[in-house]
Amino acid sequence: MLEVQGLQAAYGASQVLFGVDLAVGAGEVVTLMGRNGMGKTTTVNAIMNIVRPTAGRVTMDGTDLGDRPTYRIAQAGIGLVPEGRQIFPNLDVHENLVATAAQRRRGGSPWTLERIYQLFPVLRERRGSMGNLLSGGEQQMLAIARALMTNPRLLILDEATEGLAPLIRQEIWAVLERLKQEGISILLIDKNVRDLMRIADRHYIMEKGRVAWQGSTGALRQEDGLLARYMGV
Amino acid sequence: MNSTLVISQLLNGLQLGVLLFLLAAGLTLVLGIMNFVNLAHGSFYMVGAYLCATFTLWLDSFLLGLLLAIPAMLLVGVVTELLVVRHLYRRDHLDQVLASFGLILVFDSTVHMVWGPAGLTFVLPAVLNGQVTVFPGVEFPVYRLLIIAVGLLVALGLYLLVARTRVGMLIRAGAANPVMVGALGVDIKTLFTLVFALGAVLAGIAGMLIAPITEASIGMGKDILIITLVVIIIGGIGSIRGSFIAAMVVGLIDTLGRSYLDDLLKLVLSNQAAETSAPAISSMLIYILMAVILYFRPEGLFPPRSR
Amino acid sequence: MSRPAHWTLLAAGLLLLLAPQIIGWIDKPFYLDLITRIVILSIAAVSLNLILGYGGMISFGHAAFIGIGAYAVGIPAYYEEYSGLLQLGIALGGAGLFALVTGIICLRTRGIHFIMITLAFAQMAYFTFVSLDQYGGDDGLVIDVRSEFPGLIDLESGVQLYYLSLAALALALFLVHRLVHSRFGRVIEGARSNRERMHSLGYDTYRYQLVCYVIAGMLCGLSGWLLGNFTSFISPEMMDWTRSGELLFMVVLGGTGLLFGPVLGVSAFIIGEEVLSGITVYWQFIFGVILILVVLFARGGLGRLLLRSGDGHG
Amino acid sequence: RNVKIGFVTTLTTGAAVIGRDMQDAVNLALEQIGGKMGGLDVDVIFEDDGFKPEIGKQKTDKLVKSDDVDFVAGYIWSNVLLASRKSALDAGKFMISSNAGASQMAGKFCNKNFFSTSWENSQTPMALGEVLNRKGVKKLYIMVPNYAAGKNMATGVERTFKGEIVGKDMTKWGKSAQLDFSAELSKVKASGADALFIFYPGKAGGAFIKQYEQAGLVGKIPLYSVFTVDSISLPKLQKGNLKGVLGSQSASFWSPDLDTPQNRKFVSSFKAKYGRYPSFYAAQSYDTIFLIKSAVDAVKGNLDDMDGMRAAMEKADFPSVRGKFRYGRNHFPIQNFYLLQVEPDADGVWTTKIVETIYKDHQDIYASKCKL
Amino acid sequence: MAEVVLETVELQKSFGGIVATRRVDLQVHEHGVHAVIGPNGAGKTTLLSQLSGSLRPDSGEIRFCGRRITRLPEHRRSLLGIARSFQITSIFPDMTVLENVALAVQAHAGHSFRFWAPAARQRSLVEPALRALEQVGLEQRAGAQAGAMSHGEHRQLEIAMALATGPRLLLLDEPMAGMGPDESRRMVEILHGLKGSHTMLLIEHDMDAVFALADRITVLVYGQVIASGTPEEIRADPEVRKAYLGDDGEGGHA
Ligand SMILES: Nc1ncnc2c1ncn2[C@@H]1O[C@H](COP(=O)(O)OP(=O)(O)OP(=O)(O)O)[C@@H](O)[C@H]1O
Ligand SMILES: Nc1ncnc2c1ncn2[C@@H]1O[C@H](COP(=O)(O)OP(=O)(O)OP(=O)(O)O)[C@@H](O)[C@H]1O
Ligand SMILES: [Mg+2]
Ligand SMILES: [Mg+2]
Repeated sequence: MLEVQGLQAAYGASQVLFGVDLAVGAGEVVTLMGRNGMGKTTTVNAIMNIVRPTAGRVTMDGTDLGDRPTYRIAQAGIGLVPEGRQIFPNLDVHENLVATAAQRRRGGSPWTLERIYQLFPVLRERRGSMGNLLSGGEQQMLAIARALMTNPRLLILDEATEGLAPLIRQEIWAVLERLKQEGISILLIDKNVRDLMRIADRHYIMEKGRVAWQGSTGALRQEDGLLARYMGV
Repeated sequence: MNSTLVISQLLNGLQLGVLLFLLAAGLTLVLGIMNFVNLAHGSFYMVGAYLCATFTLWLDSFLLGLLLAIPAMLLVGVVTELLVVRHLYRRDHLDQVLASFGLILVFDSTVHMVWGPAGLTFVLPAVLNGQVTVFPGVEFPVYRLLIIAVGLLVALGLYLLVARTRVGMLIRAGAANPVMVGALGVDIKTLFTLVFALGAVLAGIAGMLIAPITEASIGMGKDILIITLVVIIIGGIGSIRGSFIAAMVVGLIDTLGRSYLDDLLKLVLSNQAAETSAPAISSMLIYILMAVILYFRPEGLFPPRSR
Repeated sequence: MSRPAHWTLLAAGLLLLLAPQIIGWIDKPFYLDLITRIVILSIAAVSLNLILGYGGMISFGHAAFIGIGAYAVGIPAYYEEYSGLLQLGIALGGAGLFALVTGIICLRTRGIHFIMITLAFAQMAYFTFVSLDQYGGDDGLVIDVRSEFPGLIDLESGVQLYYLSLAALALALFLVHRLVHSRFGRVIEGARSNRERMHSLGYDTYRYQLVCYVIAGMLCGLSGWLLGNFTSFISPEMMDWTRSGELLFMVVLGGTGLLFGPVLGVSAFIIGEEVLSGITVYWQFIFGVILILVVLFARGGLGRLLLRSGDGHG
Repeated sequence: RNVKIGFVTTLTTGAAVIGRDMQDAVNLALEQIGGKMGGLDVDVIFEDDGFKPEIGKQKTDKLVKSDDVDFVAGYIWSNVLLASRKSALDAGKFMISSNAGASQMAGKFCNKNFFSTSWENSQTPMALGEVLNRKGVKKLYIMVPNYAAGKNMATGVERTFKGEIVGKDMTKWGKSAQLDFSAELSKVKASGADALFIFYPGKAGGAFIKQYEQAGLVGKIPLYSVFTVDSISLPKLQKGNLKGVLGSQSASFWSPDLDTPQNRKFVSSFKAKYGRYPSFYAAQSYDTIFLIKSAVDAVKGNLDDMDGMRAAMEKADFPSVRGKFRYGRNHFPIQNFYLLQVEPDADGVWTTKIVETIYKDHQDIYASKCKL
Repeated sequence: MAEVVLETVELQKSFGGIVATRRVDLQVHEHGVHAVIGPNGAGKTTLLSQLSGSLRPDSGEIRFCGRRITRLPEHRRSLLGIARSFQITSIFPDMTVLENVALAVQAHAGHSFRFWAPAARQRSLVEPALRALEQVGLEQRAGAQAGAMSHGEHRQLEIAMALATGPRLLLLDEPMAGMGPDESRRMVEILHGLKGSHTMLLIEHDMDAVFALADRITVLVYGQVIASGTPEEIRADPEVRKAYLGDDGEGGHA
């Protein structure tokens, strides 16, 4: 579904990505792992053309996303839960959810306000609160919910469970598993390696702006010391 | 006190308030929502006046003049946004101040080149040029009543647009985090262009409405700009409702100050001193008002529910 | 600072020092006026840069301090009190007091609200002087005799006034330079960058900002005092919001937060105005376009543009 | 060496129309004298005061110091003139006001090197005050801009008008002048005045008259003005078909139809060259050039002979549009003042016509305060 | 038991209709790590903000070392020795990493009305700052511009700044958030090392870290304390498991 080849990117003069290759198949859950500062977020931002790639190709279902502006890439069916939540502080919860809501996926059962509120009852309670007054975890739920409301075909979660209580985190994993069954592809960045191994199909490990290892969950379990080497786990 | 005079002055104040609101609405949207400090907003007021005067003189009809000038203003707004403004949303306020000051100079001198230094006047059609009796004994110019009506309509429309529609939400969201709005699949740039142009049109309409009363002249935008800024600050930046109320308050204070302050001052000062200082002090009133309001409510009267 | 930048500075300093002689040779006495004006306004711009560039306090009412400084020459002169020391004292004291009183209120706000409330106070000062009919009101007042420092310096001489202004500018620059690198300066910069965090670190930023604001106000009052002497004419116009605006533009044009940025900005602005207005009555058009281009393409002002090209060589 | 004349006027802002009229008149005069005075070539350097006293002063400084002119002339605005006087006069230059007539310049600040080709501010309104008395006006409302000349004008009319002043408004002037007079006009309406006196030079005049009409005051409270209804505002008023102004009366020392040889020549050649009526600003500027010429001619081009030139100018021995006149000892003209009325001319163009003479050989009252 | 450093009595705070802190009594003992856990939106950050002084409680009292500080402004509390790290990174992005920390040191080195001597060369500021950077493992980045670092590095800097003020009491709001597993573990070690010398109040959703560090745990739900006790007691508490931990309570063992 999503294919990334030789992606490079830089912040000003300092290059951060040195040719990243990765792919996410339809209905697949793929993770991107690596220590802090290895370029995971930058990869995501380069895919979305938030950070303009200096080289490389990004295709979705075979069509080149090329130099498209970010909104066109999103319209192609990518839903992003960005690092650091980035909810709209001056919109209330309800507005955050409906402002950018869309229907980018055929089939399946679309996400509606009602379903979102069932998933995160706190958000219903806080419906009228401004985004910036929410607690950290509430904001995080809102960011996930907001991406779901665009009914994407590919969901990218960049540290989406940061600051979430254990119960809620489990809830999120359950949702991801349901989405996967509906055929939605997922690209996942998270630090809970144990959970990732449970729900993901394949993994990419990044180091210094390159993919240092890739393989299935099985392979990751087997290769001894791999996680310790790249992640210190 | 003479009650018919009081009523006329209240209406005068209301009319000035409405005019200020037309200007403030666009400015508060652009500043509060898109976070762009547009000092050139007053220039749209001026350009609107000139365009309307030109078309009116050309077609010999105020109505047609208005109808042509409005789309022309839209164009002016769009072009300004595309060429300059859109590159500055993410910059700090100082860059915006500098660039929009540059825009003021460009607009002023362009108008000077095109229309000359003299200013343009035209006269209202006879129907609008008279007076009506609004209350027994109180006659008021028809045209000024019309301005009041237009302003109230625009106020309502804008309120509905921003507070009640998804467009309003998107604009506000885009103000806070345009990248994120884009990442969620909305073409925020185009939306911003349209909002900016809408602000330009509103300011232009204010200019079109005032032109038959005063005239279209260079520099008319500069002073009104500062008063407009005062209005949106008092009202709370970004709040349409706030700028409406603040515009009315400022309009009334200015008008009443101009009409009664010298009499008041004469109670404490010599006639001569009162006559010469009254205009200055009445101009000062709105700034005093702003400072007092900011002292007690540092975000203005109706701060938007969040920054 | 890079080497070429040092040389440029040295050259510029030398040029300023010898300016009256050079102007004498080429026999264009009016240029002395031009350059004196640049030097005097530079002091005001340096003061604005202190609070704006380093402290993040965007004052849109800085011209009020200039006006206060200038009226400190004019009003005593109106009563035939020409003592320079007294007038200077009134200028610094008046500007400092005005900064203190308004600062206490202004610093409660921030961002665009700070911009606007400083504007409000400047406008109040403006209209106050407009309403002072005695001192000319709107029409202003001609100063017949400049400040007197018997036996020290004669300001009626344009050259001496110029050197006094130049010395004041040098002093202002040195003061600001030391200030911003001191502990005090760090606090001011921290408060600009992230005020909440400063509080949680244990700083009462309000007090520091207020002191900084007062220092800037006094510096600007000094500039106004010089300006009053220089133009021998004062009017409320000097504190009009457009003046505050121009001062802001000059600082931003030169590059905020750069020590010499303001001087550069003022020079570019005034020389640009002078040259362009000599070419065509539509000079404002060209000037406006240049301003826009500077913002769009020379981010960080002319000062940073120079530094960047300087780095390229060094 | 050339005769250098610096001419300070307003070339930007809305008041630039006035500056243009003056500039045109100066150029016309230069053309007619073949660009020569006393055998020397004439250079005129125009400077823009931007409608601000401070800039006017700066420009005067520049003319004096950088261009080293022999005469500084021009000046529309009293406040600009007052701000600039020291720069020119202290440098020992001749200063000739082509319009501004600040009372102070006629009185305590009068100077041997200062000459006016216009009038002292309060003379014209004083003349108008007489007219009001003759018409039997009992209650007068005064509206003037709040600056030096505005104050002089109000003082002038108050000095001769014998009835009651029922109201007086001074409105903001200068670059950010007030142009919407709704509040003031409501007061006028409610005041019970039987005449309204105004002084609104330049663009403010047109705006005022429109609103006067919109407020329904035409025919109710007659309008009397000085320096407001002139060849600058009338074309615009006519274009806007503001008939209310027809028949309105004002006082002035000059009108395009004033019947003197020099004036006939001036008006017809101005109209021929620029296709419009000259304004009084133009007439005064035109006179300025001829006054200077009389001085330079008298010393045969010896520009160092200041005393000779001064003596020549004091004689007022030049063809003036106002006919023969004298200078008072304060170097302000002693001249006639007329009552004017707005009427269409033979071609239907609105202009002012002289109705009668109000004052003959009138000298301003400040002359006695002049210590020359 | 060690001396009580921080104590709240019937602390109460509401936002409109939401009661974010409901009659909270809390005691933090010297040289211990006191963890506060609870579901999202339970009021943990709100509680911490009242302790640090950035929020005013509606009622109740806060005592620090026996002194009432309920109404004391934030910066004064900091000078008493209460330091805070923010849940949402709060640094000086346009300064270098070292300058960030040096500013924190300076805050506690007497008043800053020193207008003349250059601060950058003062060893009394720079050396403690470098030490704090070392403690969090950011010494390599001392010269980097703080704004241009990754999320995880920001979190480290955040802690370094809190440490640099030399506090008696550290209020840590999710210090592990956004850190990778490796960095998280390292942070646990750092905090562990501070245990002997500092008193800490820790908010954290990373249960591994909480159970590894905490001496006492307080559980907040809807602004109210529903349980308080040793890690073992809390882990065993069925209420807590239901409201917050879920199966993850086991996680602590892993
Ligand atoms: N805005 C920026 N400007 C300059 N450099 C940046 C910027 N953002 C990130 N970097 C640098 O780019 C590198 C990669 O950062 P990135 O945010 O992609 O890492 P990451 O893998 O997502 O790390 P983390 O797990 O901490 O989120 C880091 O070394 C960081 O310092
Ligand atoms: N300023 C405020 N105005 C209104 N409501 C607020 C405000 N601050 C916080 N709240 C609400 O109070 C509740 C407590 O928020 P708080 O941030 O303390 O939660 P928390 O326990 O830290 O949660 P998390 O674990 O998600 O960070 C939340 O429901 C939040 O929406
Ligand atoms: Mg990241
Ligand atoms: Mg929290």
